[in-house]
Amino acid sequence: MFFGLGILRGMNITLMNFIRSYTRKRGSGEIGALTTVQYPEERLPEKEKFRNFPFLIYDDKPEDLRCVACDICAQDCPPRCIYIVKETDEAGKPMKKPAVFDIDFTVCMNCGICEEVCPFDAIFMDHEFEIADSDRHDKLLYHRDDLLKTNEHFHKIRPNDGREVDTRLAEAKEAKAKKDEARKKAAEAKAAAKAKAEAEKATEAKEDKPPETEKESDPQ
Amino acid sequence: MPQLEFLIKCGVYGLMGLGIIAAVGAVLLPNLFHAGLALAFVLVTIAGIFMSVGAEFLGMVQILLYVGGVMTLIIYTIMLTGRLGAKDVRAQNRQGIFAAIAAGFFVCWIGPLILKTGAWPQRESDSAPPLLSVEDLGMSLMTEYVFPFEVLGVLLFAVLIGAIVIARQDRPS
Amino acid sequence: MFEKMRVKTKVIDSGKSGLDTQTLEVNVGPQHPSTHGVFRMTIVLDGEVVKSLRPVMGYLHRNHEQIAENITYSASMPYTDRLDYFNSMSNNQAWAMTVEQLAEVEIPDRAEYIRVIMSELTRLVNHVSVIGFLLNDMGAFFTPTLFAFREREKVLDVFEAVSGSRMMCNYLRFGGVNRDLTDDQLGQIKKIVADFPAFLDEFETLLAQNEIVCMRCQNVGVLPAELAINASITGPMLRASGVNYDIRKVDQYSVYDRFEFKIPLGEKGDVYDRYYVRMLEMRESLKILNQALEQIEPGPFMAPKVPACLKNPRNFKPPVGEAYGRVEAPKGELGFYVVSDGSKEPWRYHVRAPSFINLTVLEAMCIGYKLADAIVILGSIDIVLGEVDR
Amino acid sequence: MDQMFVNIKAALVGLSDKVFPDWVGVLVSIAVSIVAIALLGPLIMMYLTLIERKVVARMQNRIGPNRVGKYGLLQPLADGVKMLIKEDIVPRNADKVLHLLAPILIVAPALLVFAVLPFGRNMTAVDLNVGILFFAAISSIGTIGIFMAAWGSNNKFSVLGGMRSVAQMISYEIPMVMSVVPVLLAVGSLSTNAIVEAQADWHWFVFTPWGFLGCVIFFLCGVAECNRSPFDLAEAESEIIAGFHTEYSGMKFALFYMAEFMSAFTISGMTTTLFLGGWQGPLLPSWLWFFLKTYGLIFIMLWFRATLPRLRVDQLMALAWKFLLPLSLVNIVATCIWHFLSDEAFFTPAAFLVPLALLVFSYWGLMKLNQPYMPEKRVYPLVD
Repeated sequence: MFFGLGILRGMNITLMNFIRSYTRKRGSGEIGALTTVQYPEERLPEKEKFRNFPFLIYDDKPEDLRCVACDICAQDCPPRCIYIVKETDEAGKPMKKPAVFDIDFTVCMNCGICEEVCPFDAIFMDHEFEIADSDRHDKLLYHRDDLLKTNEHFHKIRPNDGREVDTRLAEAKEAKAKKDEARKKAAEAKAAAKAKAEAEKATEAKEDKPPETEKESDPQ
Repeated sequence: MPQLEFLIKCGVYGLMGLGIIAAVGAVLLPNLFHAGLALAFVLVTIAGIFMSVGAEFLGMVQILLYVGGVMTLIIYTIMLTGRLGAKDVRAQNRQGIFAAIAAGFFVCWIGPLILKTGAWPQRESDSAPPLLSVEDLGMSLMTEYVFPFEVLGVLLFAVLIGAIVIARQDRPS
Repeated sequence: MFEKMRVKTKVIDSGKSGLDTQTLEVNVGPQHPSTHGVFRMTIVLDGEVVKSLRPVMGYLHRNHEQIAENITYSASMPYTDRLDYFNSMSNNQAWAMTVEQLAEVEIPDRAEYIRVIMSELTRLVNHVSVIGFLLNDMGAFFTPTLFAFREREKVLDVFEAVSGSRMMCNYLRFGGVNRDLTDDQLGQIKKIVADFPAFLDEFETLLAQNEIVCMRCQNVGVLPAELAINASITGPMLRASGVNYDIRKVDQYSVYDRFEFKIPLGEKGDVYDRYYVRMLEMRESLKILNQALEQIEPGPFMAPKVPACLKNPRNFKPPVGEAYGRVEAPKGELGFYVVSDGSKEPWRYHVRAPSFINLTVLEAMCIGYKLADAIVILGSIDIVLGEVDR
Repeated sequence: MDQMFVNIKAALVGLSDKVFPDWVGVLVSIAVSIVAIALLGPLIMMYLTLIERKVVARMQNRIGPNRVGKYGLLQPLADGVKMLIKEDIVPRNADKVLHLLAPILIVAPALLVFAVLPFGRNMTAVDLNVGILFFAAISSIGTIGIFMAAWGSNNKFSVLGGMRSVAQMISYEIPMVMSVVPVLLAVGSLSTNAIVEAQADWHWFVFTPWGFLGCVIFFLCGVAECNRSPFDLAEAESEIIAGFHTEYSGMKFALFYMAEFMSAFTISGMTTTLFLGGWQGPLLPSWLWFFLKTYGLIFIMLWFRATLPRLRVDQLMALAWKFLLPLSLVNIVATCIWHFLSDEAFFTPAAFLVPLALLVFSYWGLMKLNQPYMPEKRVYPLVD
């Protein structure tokens, strides 16, 4: 074979790429077209499932966050980057609310397990990735108030998931209402009937307790 | 234009001075690598002097062969032989006396020649062609000096063969 | 065949020439442009010829195995992403298969197909980047790498859409996969698979027949089949030495028995064979992908009889026993060995990392070659330090 | 238009003649040339970096620098500022003096060669009658600078790079000079101006068989001389980090790059002068022709860089000694044949075909003799 033919063929490829970088449209995906995305001005469309760092969700007021400080995510987090302390009321009794909810973003590895295990749909993975900071210790340790984001934000970044979660929560709410009703009925029945009815009520309540999700129930 | 002549003279004398300093350095510098570089610089200044007196061809050949070729090889050798860790390989010289005697003889031989020439090389006029054109040089090499030229050629040939023999020695048969 | 090669690059014995020569010891790495991470080679050079080479590993040691023994089974999944960070999908698959073997979980068909599609896409990504890096090590100034990354990007986009992350996918779960593939995503994959051959042709024309590449690669870093087997080399490196051993064929795990594909074998086991076998493997992967995309049917993507591990990962306690799961990862046989004592955490967890084991023959392959060859040979092994050091 | 720059210089000299004595005029004339060259060199280098980045980027489906100024036109300035304000690190055990002198000694020869480049009609700064020899001599000095950098850095990688580079430069100088000899034979002068004049009326030497081969050999050797891909072994970043300039940072590092890019330009310019007719060309001004041809060759250099991997040391030497050198020697014979057969005419069929046959034959013969370096064909069985 003629020595140098392979070199010439290879050089033809690079030359074609050079020419096509001018003739073909940028980002069209054709061979030879430019692939650069001019990042701060242009952005690729966000994928819905894209996950970066977690955030805590609230519905109406920042005080009413969905998180009940059950500590499941903290225990399941592979690098153990979540730290939760329950809030206590005046009497010192723990409330279903986190007083401290810290996530160390320098440790977090964006695996999304906290979102998967949360039974209350309270923690989700955000799309926000521009959180670079020159301070690696304090600025990237996110506290509860830094993590709070609205349900609207969640709907904005993940519309399909938002809808799904909302229906799920609505169903759970309905179930809870039903349960309350049942409880009320049971109470009436209790007033009417004797200890037998009480046992019935207990089983009923237990059945109704978990919300209608594929996720596991509240261990509490 | 005497002013220009003066400037050129200044330049040439400066070059000569630098050359002498570098030559002294080449002999006295403790570090072989530095000494080699100083020698290379001497050769460059000599080439500069050649050029200033109109022997451009000679000056260029001086740089091409001596600086680009010979000196590079010498420095290469120094670099390879000097232990890389210990840079201060002293330029040991136990033959200082003999060297001085040899240098003295050389000066005695060449000194009168130097004294015979004037303080400044005389040129007939500025626009005259150089004293020795490339063609003249080639012609004289091929006619008058053809024997030394051929002998040198044979010598180089022998050197080449020797180099090949040395290089081949390590190869398996 | 090998004798001829050896003659050409015999180490020149400095004692014979009678000259007092000195060898030069250089540290290539841990900070060096082409050791693919923080790998270090202590090379003793005679001129430019490698006289001895000592690989030094452990600069990226992250205690992976110990960590895994202290966290739950499912929490190890994202850690396996970080072993060989180019191929998180096949790492996930190996770990999932190991635990499924331990807990005896049956996986639905669709999940198996998704796993195969994902791991074959991973193979494309890996091989294409490795070839790019290899050529880069040879001095082709980033063109092959960037061409490779141009295609890799398309696959990573799919990974991101499916799993949420481009490289650290954490996509597989014991008993299936995390999410189902939508038809959109399947279409996207189909397009990638359809476009890929054209790219491979371009990639091959760019440098595969290039005389300089041939000169640099052919008869360099020869790994004889015998040594490869004795050193338990696996993957494309073994197949380049002419040994027909592919776990996809040997174990027929997952649904690989349903596909028609061949194993390309090398002739001499040199760098060029390793390079070209990868090229051919990509073409075979495309065949598998085409068949898988045709055969995949709707269905559940998680095991229907949900075992405890999926319902409540923290309380998943597999039965006492041990399991070894292995897959044909792009770099070779990736195996997870796990011993369960019935508790939430594995009692013993071990990774058989192909990069690490393939690296053990580095010195044997490099001695007698030039420094520049040593770099290319290292590149042809295809290591990822995350997996070597763990 | 053609004589624009010549007229500007004449005007400046004329201006000084009116004010100052005549000897100042000579100095001004010299100074104008020096300043022009001293500015042109770095300017060419700065924009070559930009061109290189742009061209290589386009070949790799990227845009290249486009942030600083329109189309990234101010990028070289930004780079320069960055280089200037970077910390200058000198290794503790380095030979401080040599470490400092090396970059200067590498840049100086690269800039000196500009003096004999004929940029256009009457636009040679110094029309030496030994111009080509000057070029060869000065570019051979650069090796010493590389030596100093390699040895002065006190780094093993630098020494390896230095040795590689010197072996390479000495080896490639020989076929390079040998490939110029045919031109000198045909022209009968060492002056660059005379060579360009001899190529008037489309009698570019590249159109003759020996000229074409000489052009290819000269250009390839030139690429090797200025350490560019695929012969960039001296600074092979994947093997020996950056070779002889591993230990350099800041502006000193930039000086090495300046030398590299300026020699890339001078090599291309010299190839243009020797084989491609220099500034000869229709319609456009002569200097534009020169720059067009030179940048065309530079594009080829960048193209090489974007495509080709580098050779190994022994292969590089083998290419120089076993292939290019014999071929350039045969080329001299072919030129002599051409000279005697062509009978003062530029083109006669016999004068064209006989050297061509000789060269093709020797090319083929050398290829056969260098069989071990020919790529092998492999077969890969596909099994189950």
